[in-house]
Amino acid sequence: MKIGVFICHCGSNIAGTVDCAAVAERASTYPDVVYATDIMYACAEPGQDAIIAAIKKHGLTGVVVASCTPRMHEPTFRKAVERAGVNRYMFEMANIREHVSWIGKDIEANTNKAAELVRMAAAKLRLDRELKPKSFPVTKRLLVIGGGVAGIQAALDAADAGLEVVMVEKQPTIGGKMAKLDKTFPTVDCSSCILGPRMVDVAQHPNITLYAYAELEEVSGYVGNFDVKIRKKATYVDWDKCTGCGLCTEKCPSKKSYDRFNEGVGPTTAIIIPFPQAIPKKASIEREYCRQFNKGKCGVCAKVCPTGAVNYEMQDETVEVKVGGIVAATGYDLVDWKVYSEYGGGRYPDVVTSLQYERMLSASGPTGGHVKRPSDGTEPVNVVFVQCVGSRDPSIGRPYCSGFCCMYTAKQAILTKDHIPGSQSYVFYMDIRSPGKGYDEFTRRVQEEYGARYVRGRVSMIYPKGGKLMVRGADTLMGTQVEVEADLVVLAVGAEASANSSALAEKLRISYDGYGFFMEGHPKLKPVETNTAGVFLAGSCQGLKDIPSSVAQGSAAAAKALGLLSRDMLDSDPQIASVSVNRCVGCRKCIEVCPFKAIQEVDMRGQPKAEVIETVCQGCGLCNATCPQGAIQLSHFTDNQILAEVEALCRF
Amino acid sequence: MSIQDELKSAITAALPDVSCVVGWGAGPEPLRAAPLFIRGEADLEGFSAGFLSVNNPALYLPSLKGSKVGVVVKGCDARSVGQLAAETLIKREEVHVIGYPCRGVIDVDKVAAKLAGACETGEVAALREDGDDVLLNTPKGEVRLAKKDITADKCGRCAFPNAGNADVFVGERCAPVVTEDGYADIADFEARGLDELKAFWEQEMSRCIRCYACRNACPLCVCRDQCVAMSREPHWLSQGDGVRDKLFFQIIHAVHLSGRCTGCGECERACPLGIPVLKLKRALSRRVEKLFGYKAGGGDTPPLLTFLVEEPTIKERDWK
Amino acid sequence: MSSINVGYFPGCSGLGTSMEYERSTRAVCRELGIGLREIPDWNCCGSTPAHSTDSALSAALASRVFAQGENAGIGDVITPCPSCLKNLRVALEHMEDPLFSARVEALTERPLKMQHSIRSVLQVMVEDVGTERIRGRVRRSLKGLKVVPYYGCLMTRPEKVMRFDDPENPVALDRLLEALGAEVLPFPLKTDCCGGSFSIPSRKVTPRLAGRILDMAGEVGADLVVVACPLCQMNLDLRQGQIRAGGIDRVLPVPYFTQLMARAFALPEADAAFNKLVEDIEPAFACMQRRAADIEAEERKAAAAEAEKARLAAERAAKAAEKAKDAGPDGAGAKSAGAKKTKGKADAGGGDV
Amino acid sequence: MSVLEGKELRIVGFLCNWCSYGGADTAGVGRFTQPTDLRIVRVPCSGRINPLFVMKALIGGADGVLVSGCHPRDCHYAEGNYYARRRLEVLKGLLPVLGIDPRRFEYTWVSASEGQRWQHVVSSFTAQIHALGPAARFTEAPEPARLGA
Amino acid sequence: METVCLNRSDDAFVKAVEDESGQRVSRCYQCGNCTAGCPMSFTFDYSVSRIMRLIQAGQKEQVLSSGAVWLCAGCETCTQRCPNEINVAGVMDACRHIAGRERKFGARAVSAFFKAFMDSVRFNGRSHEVGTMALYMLYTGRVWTDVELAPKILPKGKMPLLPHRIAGRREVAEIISRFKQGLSDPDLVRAGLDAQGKSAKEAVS
Repeated sequence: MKIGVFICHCGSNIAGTVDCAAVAERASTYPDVVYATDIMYACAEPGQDAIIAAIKKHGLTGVVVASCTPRMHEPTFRKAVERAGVNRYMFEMANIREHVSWIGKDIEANTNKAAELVRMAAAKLRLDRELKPKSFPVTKRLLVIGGGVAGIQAALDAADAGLEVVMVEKQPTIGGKMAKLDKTFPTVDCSSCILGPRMVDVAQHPNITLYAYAELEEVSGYVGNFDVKIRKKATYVDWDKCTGCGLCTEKCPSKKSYDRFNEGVGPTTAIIIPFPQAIPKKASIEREYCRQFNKGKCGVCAKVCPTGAVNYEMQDETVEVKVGGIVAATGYDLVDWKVYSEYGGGRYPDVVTSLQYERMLSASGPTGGHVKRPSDGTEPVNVVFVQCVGSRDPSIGRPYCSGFCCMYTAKQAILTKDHIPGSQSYVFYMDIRSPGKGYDEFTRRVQEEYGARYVRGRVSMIYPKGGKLMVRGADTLMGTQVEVEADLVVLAVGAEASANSSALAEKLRISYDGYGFFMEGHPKLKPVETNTAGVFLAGSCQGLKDIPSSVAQGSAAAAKALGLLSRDMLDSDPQIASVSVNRCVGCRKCIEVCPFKAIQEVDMRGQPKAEVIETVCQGCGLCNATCPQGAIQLSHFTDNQILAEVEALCRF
Repeated sequence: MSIQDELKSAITAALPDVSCVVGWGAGPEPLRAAPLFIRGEADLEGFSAGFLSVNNPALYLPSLKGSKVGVVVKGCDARSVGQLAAETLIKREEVHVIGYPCRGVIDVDKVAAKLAGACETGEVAALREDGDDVLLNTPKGEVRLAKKDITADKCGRCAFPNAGNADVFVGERCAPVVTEDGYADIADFEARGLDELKAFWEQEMSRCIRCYACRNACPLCVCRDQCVAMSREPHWLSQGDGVRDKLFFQIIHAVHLSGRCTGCGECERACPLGIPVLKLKRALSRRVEKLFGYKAGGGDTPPLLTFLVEEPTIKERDWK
Repeated sequence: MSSINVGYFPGCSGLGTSMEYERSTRAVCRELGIGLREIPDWNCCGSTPAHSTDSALSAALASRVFAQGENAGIGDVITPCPSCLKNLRVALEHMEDPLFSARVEALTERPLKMQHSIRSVLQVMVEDVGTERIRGRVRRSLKGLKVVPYYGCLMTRPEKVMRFDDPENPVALDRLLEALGAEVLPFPLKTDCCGGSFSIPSRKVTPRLAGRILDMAGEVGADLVVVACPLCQMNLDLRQGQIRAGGIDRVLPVPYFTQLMARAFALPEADAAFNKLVEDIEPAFACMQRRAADIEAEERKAAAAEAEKARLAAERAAKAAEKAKDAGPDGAGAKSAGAKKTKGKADAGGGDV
Repeated sequence: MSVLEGKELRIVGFLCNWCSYGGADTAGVGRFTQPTDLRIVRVPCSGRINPLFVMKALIGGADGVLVSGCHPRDCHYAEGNYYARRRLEVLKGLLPVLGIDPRRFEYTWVSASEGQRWQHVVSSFTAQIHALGPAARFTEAPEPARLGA
Repeated sequence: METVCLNRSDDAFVKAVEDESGQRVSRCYQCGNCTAGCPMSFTFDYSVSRIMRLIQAGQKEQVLSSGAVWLCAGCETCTQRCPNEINVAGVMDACRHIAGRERKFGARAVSAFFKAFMDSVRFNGRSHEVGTMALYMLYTGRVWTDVELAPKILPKGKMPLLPHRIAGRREVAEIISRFKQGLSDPDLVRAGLDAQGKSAKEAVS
């Protein structure tokens, strides 16, 4: 074997703390290394060209590049060596940037460590084998999980491009959080006027199948061929028959149900159509409030329904779909602000959340767009907005900025003045974060044109006094304590990953961070991909973002999915397990532990043997670590290869 | 009827249904019995079970897979049968298990120590049991030894003297040995301290001759010809004579048996150099038992082939 | 529950300005079977002046207290005063740090050997005795008394040290007072600061801080403010004149919770020691009795109405039964179905209201 | 091997590609300073790690071995780390009986986003190994000696 | 208003406050919640959040000479509500310790009261209210302090004129006097511990 070694300077990123020439010199003494050099930017065009030239000139059969993390540029270099006629798996990387040059400044230690990492890589490379991928067919259908604005955008873009799309929405209507908003910043245009038509498009698109009030139950399979089980929750109304006339909701006698869509601002009925523009515009029964279910008798809705759609016996139903790719767009939820006892923890009716306030402002909301104090129905004069409630607060485990609260608070302050001209808004803020197109100008307008008083400081306590709310805060610019007598307090409640997001991530086998947000494949270069091939992200499930960004990401995810599913065949990763049949004793231990059921028992001349199903194997290597005699080996990560790396380090 | 006779009639009853019954018969020396493969009533003549029935007959079961066989087992052997069945290395329904109460077996090395200077164990002409003692005919006359002084260590902590999973059980069940800590020997061993133990294994393993008798005697070492000790693909070990490779083989054996070893002790008994290789396996068994409450041989899924999402007994370091 | 035996640290003010707290605490504990073993020859915990000077000095004074307990075999201690509690507990927490405990030992020259714990009397009342047992002891209910509980800053704060109740909206004292029969009014300033020991060096503190608390108590309609802290009590009671001079015109008695317990348990007057309060509590009790009488009258009326209703129902049932008897054996089924129906209707009606 | 004399000890890490290797990358990107002793072997999943790799390193002269994978519930391959957890936890029982200080081996979970946690893990594990000092090597051919007892 | 020269940050002071309090002042992001909730705020020359900022900026003089650090009542409201979980009251306490050591008393009346209280404890082993008041009047000259309360409280018998002296009052006095001698100084104690550790190690080998 002829190995060539290339030590990348990465400008000064590596060369600043590693003596790259010295590393190359040491590398030239390693077994089978016939050529070693240092190179300014291995990944840049001249760098790749130099590698290709060296392969040709020295007849290299394997290449080691010591540079950044293989998680970044391994594919780049594999393509490069392939261009020079070397199999892409006859290539190894040594990570001397993230794992060496960036974490310490001791040049002697770094240079030595880099040289050792190269030795490990070369030792492994000596045992690399040429691997060739196999092709398998693709299911040209996309699953979109979540029917908020990001999911809608992804679904429509993909469907418009001719892809079949299956959309799953947890709630009885699509629209997500955006459907609850009255207006949007910084244009103050009507939220439902811009979202509504897109929701209708989803309903009417011939390529989109919508499962509302449904949840993802199970995902198996792999990129190009996922098997998905969707549980359609019982709505107790046959949606094929329901015309959405709303007669049932008018007649329902249980009028004190919690109104989920309206965030509990005012009650609703047990059988509901969440709002007039709901998609699908179908009724469903909330079992916990329904008299038929709780008392065993009522049946009013069944009696009044003109099409006989109500069915109290309805059961959950599971549908199975095959898809080639998945877009997760599950959005966010509000932080549980009731942990703030100092803000009343929910004891004071006139302390409301920003989303509740949106519903109050909305003309189609429960108050018909009239802002009223929940306690006595009067119109407030002094309205206090408190920002960063549940954001930037390490003490409740939410140290991050939710990103959009500053802007919606400004919008709400403007709308307050529009709705109640005689009102005065006070906004307690820590910092105003408005780095968007027209955003900062917007936050100036609310102060300059609408007269909202912005107070730089946090609110320490809210308590009732004589029918008003006393808001005790600080104005740190004045350096004093301040108090405001408020009629209504609106908490700009921060957001968090939607409930059960981690459970969904586990089903999809994608990573999530400590807060439950899904992890993108790379923070800069793969913002809508995940580390699981075929699964993409859109919207706030990946990290909190406002509407324009969510829409952009929805389109991006659709583009990525289209790119994947435009192909008829996909290449399988050849880094999978394979069985040496004469060494296998048929003990079944590998079969027992394989998380993907990718190993089956076959009969070979009367002897039981294990066999890997190549398209199902994901290459985790658990079988390899389980097999006592090492009869099953994970290609490219064989026992011998890992042992070679260990031995390159520990040789007594 | 004596236990011997009962066993014989149980074997006779089984013979029509099985290709053979594995038991014990006369060995090369009076102190050593040997495995006996009983294929017909004629073979029964040499059969005996008792104080000399040291070998674990479960060893032969995986290679006899495919036809119905019978096996006469001590309690510890029965654990091996149970473990083999739990791992589907044998089919339990293919094995007719005949059990009897075992009150301990001989440790010939201990006899040798008792006879030290007087004669070799191979020179003992006959052995006769006399209550709690045995009488040995040696060239230098009759020697009386207390059984308890020459019984195998494992019998002194035996929790399963009666083959619990036997299809046929003869004789009266005897009481298990109750010990406060079944692994006190390991605790004592560990108490010698890290430095001494390291030196201990260096010394012991320097004597190892790589004969693999330990492995060949292990009823759960089913890889046999495919053992990693000799393979190049994967190549875990060199064929050199160094301590580290020889010790590493023992580590491989112990790790491959973790959560599986029933503690039958055949590895250690088979070692021609008397290296206490069972200690490594018992150290792991102790840990497995502590973590998962698992004693190999009971028929449950081996703990390392399964998991719990929340492991109540694993206290992970939190790195705070 | 069997009897409790604990070490007891009265705190300096128990010998003077809060002697009514001290007396009533001891009396109530006796009544509830809590054996108090006073730490022999205990010293001052150092209060705010000590921890304002140096943490090790403060902890050293606390450490001597624990050492005195140790000599008498006392490990677990309770104290009525939240300020003492905080000092003693912070000392114990800090002393887990070896350097800090070495600094403390450099001052005391008496290393601690035992495990020590310190809790408040209130905590023991709600956690060990329990409101149910307290309710069971009540002989003279405080029915009709409108109270607001005032916890002060330190009963629940700092949260990580005190580990007792919700730091912003504690309810332990609320529950205890309810168990005594009092009506506990929602009180948003439960944990607002009264000014603490700063009432002495700074005259403007008390009228403002203690004044705000009194004013809110009056506004929500309380007859009195119940406290658990000697310093709070002094600021709210003794300095009420100063508060009124500051322009907040409220007159409210400020008893300790243990005093109200003593009264509810019908312990001797001397145990409750209401006479030690500056603002007279008797008018509040008088008011309570009037209200209680009204409530009882209401209740009697309601009970009578209920009884009448039951009587009528029984009568109707008897009549129906008679009819059913006439109608033969099938009637029995009809009757019970009828009874069910009425019940169902009543329920449905209730739901609509 | 050319360990920097007196400066570094030989510490081998086995890291899963998806979480911990990424976490180590994140630490690097964040320039979170770490000791230089650790050498990382990248494997697809902690489930790929045969405990014998750990033993191979320790018998082969490593002063410490650190294994890190995805947090429970967050395994890229769904279950690999659950098996790893049991196997590695059991392995700890073998070290003392061989005369190897069990503190020379640890395993933990670090996600791709936990750069700071990785820095902390590496720093504290390296400090732990330095506190233990170099591991005594198993000699290939010991002097014959009579051991006590 | 004085111009603050940001180059002249007294880093040793920042470290002293952090060591004394065990808190990281750099965690403060100036949200103002401490100031917002502080009951004593109206008596302060600098609000709490400004004190935090001044500490961050290493402005030792301004912090130590401020009245605010002495007027903090230690009610822990700031600590409770700090989103960054800084023990702000602990930081104020630490500033007081340092100010006291450097004999800077930004609020004379308060430090005099503390002194009076501690002296009373030193004499008696327990605090004695009448004694403390008398000493306080002596130290400050404010002889009329709370004098109007006397007729209210004296008849109640709640203000014993004589102190309760404890048997172990010498012990208490010794604690205070050892403290004054600097025997609990962290550096001194640490050095002592190190020496002990060394001798212990030597004994082993």
